[in-house]
Amino acid sequence: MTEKSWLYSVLEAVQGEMREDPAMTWLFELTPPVASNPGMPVINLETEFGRKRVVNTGIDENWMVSTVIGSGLAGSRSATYVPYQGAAMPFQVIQNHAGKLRHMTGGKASMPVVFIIELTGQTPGFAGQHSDYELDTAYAHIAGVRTVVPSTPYDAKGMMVSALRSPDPVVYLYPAGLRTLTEEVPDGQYEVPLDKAAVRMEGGDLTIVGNGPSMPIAMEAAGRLKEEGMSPEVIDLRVLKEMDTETLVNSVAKTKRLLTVDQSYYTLCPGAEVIARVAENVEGARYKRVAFPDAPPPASPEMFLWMRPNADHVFDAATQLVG
Amino acid sequence: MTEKSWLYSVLEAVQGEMREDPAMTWLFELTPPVASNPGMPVINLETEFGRKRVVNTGIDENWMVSTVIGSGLAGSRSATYVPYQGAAMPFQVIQNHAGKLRHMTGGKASMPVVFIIELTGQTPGFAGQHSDYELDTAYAHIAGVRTVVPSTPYDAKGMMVSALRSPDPVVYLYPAGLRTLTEEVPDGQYEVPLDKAAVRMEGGDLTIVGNGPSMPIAMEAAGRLKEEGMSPEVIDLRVLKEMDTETLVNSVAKTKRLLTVDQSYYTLCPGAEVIARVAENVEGARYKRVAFPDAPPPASPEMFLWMRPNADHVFDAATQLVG
Amino acid sequence: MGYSKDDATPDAEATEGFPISRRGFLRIAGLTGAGLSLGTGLARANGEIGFWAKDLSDDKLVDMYAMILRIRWHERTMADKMLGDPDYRGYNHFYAGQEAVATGVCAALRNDGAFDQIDLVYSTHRPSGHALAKGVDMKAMCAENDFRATGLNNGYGAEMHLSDPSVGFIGADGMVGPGPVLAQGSAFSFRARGSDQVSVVFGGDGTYATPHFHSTLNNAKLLDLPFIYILENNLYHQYAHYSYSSPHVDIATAARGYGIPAEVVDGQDVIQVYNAMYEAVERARTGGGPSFIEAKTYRYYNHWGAPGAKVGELGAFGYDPLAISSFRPERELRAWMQRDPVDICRATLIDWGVIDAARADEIEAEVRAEVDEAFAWAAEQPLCNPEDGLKHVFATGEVPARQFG
Amino acid sequence: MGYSKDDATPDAEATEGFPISRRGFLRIAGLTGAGLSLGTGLARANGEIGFWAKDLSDDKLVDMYAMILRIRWHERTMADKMLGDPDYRGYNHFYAGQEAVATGVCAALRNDGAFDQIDLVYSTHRPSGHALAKGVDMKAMCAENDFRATGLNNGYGAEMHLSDPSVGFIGADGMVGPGPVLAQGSAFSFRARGSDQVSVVFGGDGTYATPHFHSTLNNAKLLDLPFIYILENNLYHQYAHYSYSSPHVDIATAARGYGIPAEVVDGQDVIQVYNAMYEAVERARTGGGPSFIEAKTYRYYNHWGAPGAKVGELGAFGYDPLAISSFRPERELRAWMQRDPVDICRATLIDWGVIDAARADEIEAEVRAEVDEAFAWAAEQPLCNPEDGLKHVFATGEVPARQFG
Ligand SMILES: Cc1ncc(C[n+]2csc(CCOP(=O)(O)OP(=O)(O)O)c2C)c(N)n1
Ligand SMILES: Cc1ncc(C[n+]2csc(CCOP(=O)(O)OP(=O)(O)O)c2C)c(N)n1
Ligand SMILES: [Mg+2]
Ligand SMILES: [Mg+2]
Repeated sequence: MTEKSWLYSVLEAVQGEMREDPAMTWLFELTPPVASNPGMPVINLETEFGRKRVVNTGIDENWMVSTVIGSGLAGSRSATYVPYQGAAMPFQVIQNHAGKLRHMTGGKASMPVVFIIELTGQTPGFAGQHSDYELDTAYAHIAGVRTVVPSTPYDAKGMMVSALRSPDPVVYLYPAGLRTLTEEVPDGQYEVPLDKAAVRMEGGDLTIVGNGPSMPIAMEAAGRLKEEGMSPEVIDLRVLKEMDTETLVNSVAKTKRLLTVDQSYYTLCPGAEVIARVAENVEGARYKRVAFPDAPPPASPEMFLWMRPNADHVFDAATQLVG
Repeated sequence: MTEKSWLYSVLEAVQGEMREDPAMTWLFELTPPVASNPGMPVINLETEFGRKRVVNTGIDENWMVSTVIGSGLAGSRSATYVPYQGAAMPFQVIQNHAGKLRHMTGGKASMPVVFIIELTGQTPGFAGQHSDYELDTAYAHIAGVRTVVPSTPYDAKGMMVSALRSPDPVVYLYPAGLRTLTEEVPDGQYEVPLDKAAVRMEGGDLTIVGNGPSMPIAMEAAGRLKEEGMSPEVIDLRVLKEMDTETLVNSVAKTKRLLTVDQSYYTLCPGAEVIARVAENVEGARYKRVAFPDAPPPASPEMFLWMRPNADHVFDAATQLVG
Repeated sequence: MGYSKDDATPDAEATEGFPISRRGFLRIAGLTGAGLSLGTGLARANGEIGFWAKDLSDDKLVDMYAMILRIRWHERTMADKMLGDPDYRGYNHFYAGQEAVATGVCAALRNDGAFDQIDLVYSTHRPSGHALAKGVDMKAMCAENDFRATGLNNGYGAEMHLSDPSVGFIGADGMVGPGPVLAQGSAFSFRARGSDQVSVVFGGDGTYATPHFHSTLNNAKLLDLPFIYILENNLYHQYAHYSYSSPHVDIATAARGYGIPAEVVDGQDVIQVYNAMYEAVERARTGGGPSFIEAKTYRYYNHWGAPGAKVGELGAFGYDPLAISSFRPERELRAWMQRDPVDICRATLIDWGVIDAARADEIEAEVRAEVDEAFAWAAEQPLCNPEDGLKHVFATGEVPARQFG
Repeated sequence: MGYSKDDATPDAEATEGFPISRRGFLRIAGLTGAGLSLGTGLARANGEIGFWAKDLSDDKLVDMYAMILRIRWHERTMADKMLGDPDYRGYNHFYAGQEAVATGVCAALRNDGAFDQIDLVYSTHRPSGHALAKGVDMKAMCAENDFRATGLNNGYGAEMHLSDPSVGFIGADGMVGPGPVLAQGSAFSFRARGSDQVSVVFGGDGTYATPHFHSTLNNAKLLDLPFIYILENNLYHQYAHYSYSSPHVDIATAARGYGIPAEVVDGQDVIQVYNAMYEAVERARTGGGPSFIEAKTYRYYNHWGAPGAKVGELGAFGYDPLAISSFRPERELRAWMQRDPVDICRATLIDWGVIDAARADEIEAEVRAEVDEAFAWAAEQPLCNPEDGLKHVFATGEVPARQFG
């Protein structure tokens, strides 16, 4: 095992599958499928597999995703990396075609494809579409696509392997802010299930539920709460669809307190679904939600950093919820 | 006052505004801006205002909506009717441009425009995009657009007038299934606020919250519950963004029971947001959600009608919640 | 591979005299139509060059004629059921009038064999003719259109979502725009895996104005994909004449702009359609890249369903009651019916001595019997099991019911 | 109004010999460049016809030269701050090398007056040059790019979202694709309300492949909108040469396909850009419909920021460290810098006797002083008030804070 970066871990998964399957393709736009990592060989999908299978395209994310779907319908596994600026462009074809074709055809259509949808939300200074983190909800709400959002390099690789091997179309959300994370990641291929949340910290006082980009702050806050003598349980959703209700309900049935943490806009953020599912199944619990306000992200770092949920916000909200 | 159909009421609102404002435009694709109503003059916006202001276009809903936004940015009020088949096509430009431009420009950009987004969800037999009702969540989650969903011809007209007079871009959801409704609607222009839910029935035993297409079944079920001696309170959300939290919280603080009813897919349906907001503010309440399963709508009427929420589902769920 | 000088020369009508008034437009379109009907004659006068249909076996030609009839009588029988049988729940976007396009196109494709060997067809919201021509079983299709559990897609999809990958019919698409991009995506995968399969999309004149049109042709050309775009120009997209959405008289002109070989053919003449398709398929299989074929054609019924039609009569006359701001003139319909694809094919085959009139009548009788049997079989099939609606969301398992709260 | 024969004739290079290998492509592009630099000379030899810049007042010509310099020195000063001042937080998509395009285009527009009278400009993610040329205040822009509360947009937007409707600069757009459609939407409203305003969009070669390109040109032509598409072809979209996304050598060829008058001009020569723009604006104002102008140009810096650049030096040499699968050769950059828009404009004005070398130097000195003052003023401005991020979501009020739970 080697300490690996997020992107390296993901491309290792893709490289492994492409070596096994000569029909598999990869489409990209401005993010070359290239990664290097100390002590590891450079990965360059374009040079290794050639330009018939790995294609650098024009600025048309709807085309990228549609081409991947069409490849899947023709029996070829295929994946594409959609940069955050184009994250909404393929929404319609994912919602109406990738998500509905299997059902509409009575099970005849199969799409073993993966859409890596990069989302930002971490970077001050850019504003608007260059700083937002909001499409998780749009993709998680629609039917027929598995929408996942790993929060560690280990899960990023394992869930990519599972996604590429799944006969179902997978929307694989890629929170750009987590790119800098590194951890020990196995060199071989391994799978992480596409339908299970992960309990990252066990505790009995309250349940903190985060996902993707909100996990680092959830964990940091939980660590500090522990130092303060509190016993938080931290759950990483990992999967927005199909959401792992059981893990959530079991935890809150125990703690009776639920705090959700999202980088997404407050209204209809994933945390709203978490609270609703728990509230339908657990009586007498108390709830709180930390999320980005219902406002586009402004450019000014002073405004943006004040609005973006951070570990202090989570720490304070948790303290209020328990106290 | 005359008994008027839904479409007639809406076009009356548009006609009234277009007569006042010679710069205002209307774009349509396959739904001609024409309506007749017993005892009333036929409305035909195309013939009345001419083809420079009222345009029948090709099949490009993203163009229709973008053209309306561009008109608004140039200082002209404009509206377009997007048929349900194209309801997701303009999502990106509404999310990234209509919703963000005012904020990104520090308040300099103004878009006095309305996007009528037709949603279906009522008609058995068509399947997929021709029977789904799901985009309410996608539009309600994004920032900077007011997303509303009237459920009666009276509100449909009043909210259209308010939407056309609003300096903010409005996503005006049009549940096709309500087209057949008629009621007494004033001939003149009047406004219905874009930020208030409506209490349609007062009661103390439980709160039923619906919106748009789920209101008729919510009201029917509530009527039957009343006959059974129960006292339901029924709230029509009317506005998904900005959602009227106060009306919801006040009601559930009183009834301690909340049943939400949606035609949209269960996961992250508007009802999830309703439950989450209430759960954050009311202690010890009980919750239930009626919604369409997380599956595309099948063609077979036998399958579709079994899956689509109806008054019996609401009645039974309410009985369980209270009992 | 490049494309012939001819393809590179933009269509004169399309590059002169913008903008075109609707009347002037129809006049030009009329002339074009005339020119086209002459087309076949000319090709034949020129002898064999590019006239591949001449090389077909009698059986194949007869099959093509029978296919045109199968589509035609499926349409007529369904229209009669919709109009005459109150218990019948099926509906259709009728294809009658356009049969020669689907038939000529699919006759040039590989329609049976392993899934990774056959050619793929992507259809539209008007799929029944394309489906039959590609080899979809009529019984199964009739059952699907009637929402039966044993239908082609087990009642989940019905008319706008007919799909049968086993014959390469990826299927119908209720949306207008995305289909062509998905179809070229399949072509992309063929190129990537070194397959000689071809991916074909049918699209109406309405697909021209969609933003997807540009994505499809531009990338198909840039990547030289084995992709063929069949544009069925029946003059209307729902309730608007195509001059409302296209500045081109021949939409093929737009395809040539990308450097894609594009032909305009008489969509009422199956022989012309086949000949153009044969060349396009050869080009695609041999790595020559994409082709575009515009078939000038016409639908005998209105956009959707059978409004304006009468039991036992072919076509829907009078104005479409659903249309308001753009009408199709009844005379336009009557004029097009003078050049009926069934008559043209029948006359050609008799003219070539492939069959005689008596045999032609027999074939039609056999086809009508097959069609009646298919509808009768479908009507006997079981309805769907409500709970099954929760299946097939994902490859395995089913989703929970949520309507009960 | 139609368009000249010339516009209707497709560009030979673009219709012959598909597909073009990248090497062959660059060769052709090179030749084109040469042909273009000759362009001005020819036009002048031909005398006054279509040579509108000759009619401009000396003051106007001097203003154009000064504007090119204002953009150039704003760029260079900002690059130096980014490289040299660790406290500076601003960033830019540098426009240096393309100054003559923004300057020539905006010089032909109506830039002051009431909002319902002036022409509108929609820009891109590379907006600083367009903004200055349209009349945006440099001080306010510098403050905005530095996230100051008193900046052009109060610190909400920064570089990629600069906007100032008061001068008709609707603004930058961080997205690639939607801008042109929005811009033609403004033109649609002008036509509807009978205004003689013109809507102009700047778009890079990267906008060609977006599906929006088709929506924009097709509808602008169908509705004859007062719309002008300025395609700045600087050969690269981020890290890919435009031959990766366009089969056309001249993207203008694609516009001609719609019947839209399209010109290819030397983007390094402000006079050529102005002349083409003058005709396009006249056409739009008089109801003649849309025009398309492709300006062949080049950016001296890499796609984003100043990687590879050195303080005090113009341009970024060596490969873009961010680029991987497609590089721009350093020699390509050096060759383009031989035809610098500042030098060409300066030489032309001296050549015409409008100014002499001494005056030219004075102007440059004045401009540099103005630029230094703008950055100095911006650096003094207050930072934003965090809570204000909740404002301007809607026209009134503010949204609740939600980050605290
Ligand atoms: C994105 C989208 N917008 C609108 C529709 C509604 N619609 C269905 S068919 C049709 C017209 C299609 O015309 P054409 O492509 O010419 O095919 P034809 O009906 O003539 O066979 C329209 C507008 C749709 N299905 N999809
Ligand atoms: C929809 C979308 N996809 C991707 C991007 C990322 N992106 C920003 S600029 C750019 C290249 C634009 O190239 P071009 O249009 O030629 O303009 P230039 O940078 O050369 O001025 C890309 C791909 C984006 N902004 N929007
Ligand atoms: Mg048509
Ligand atoms: Mg460029």
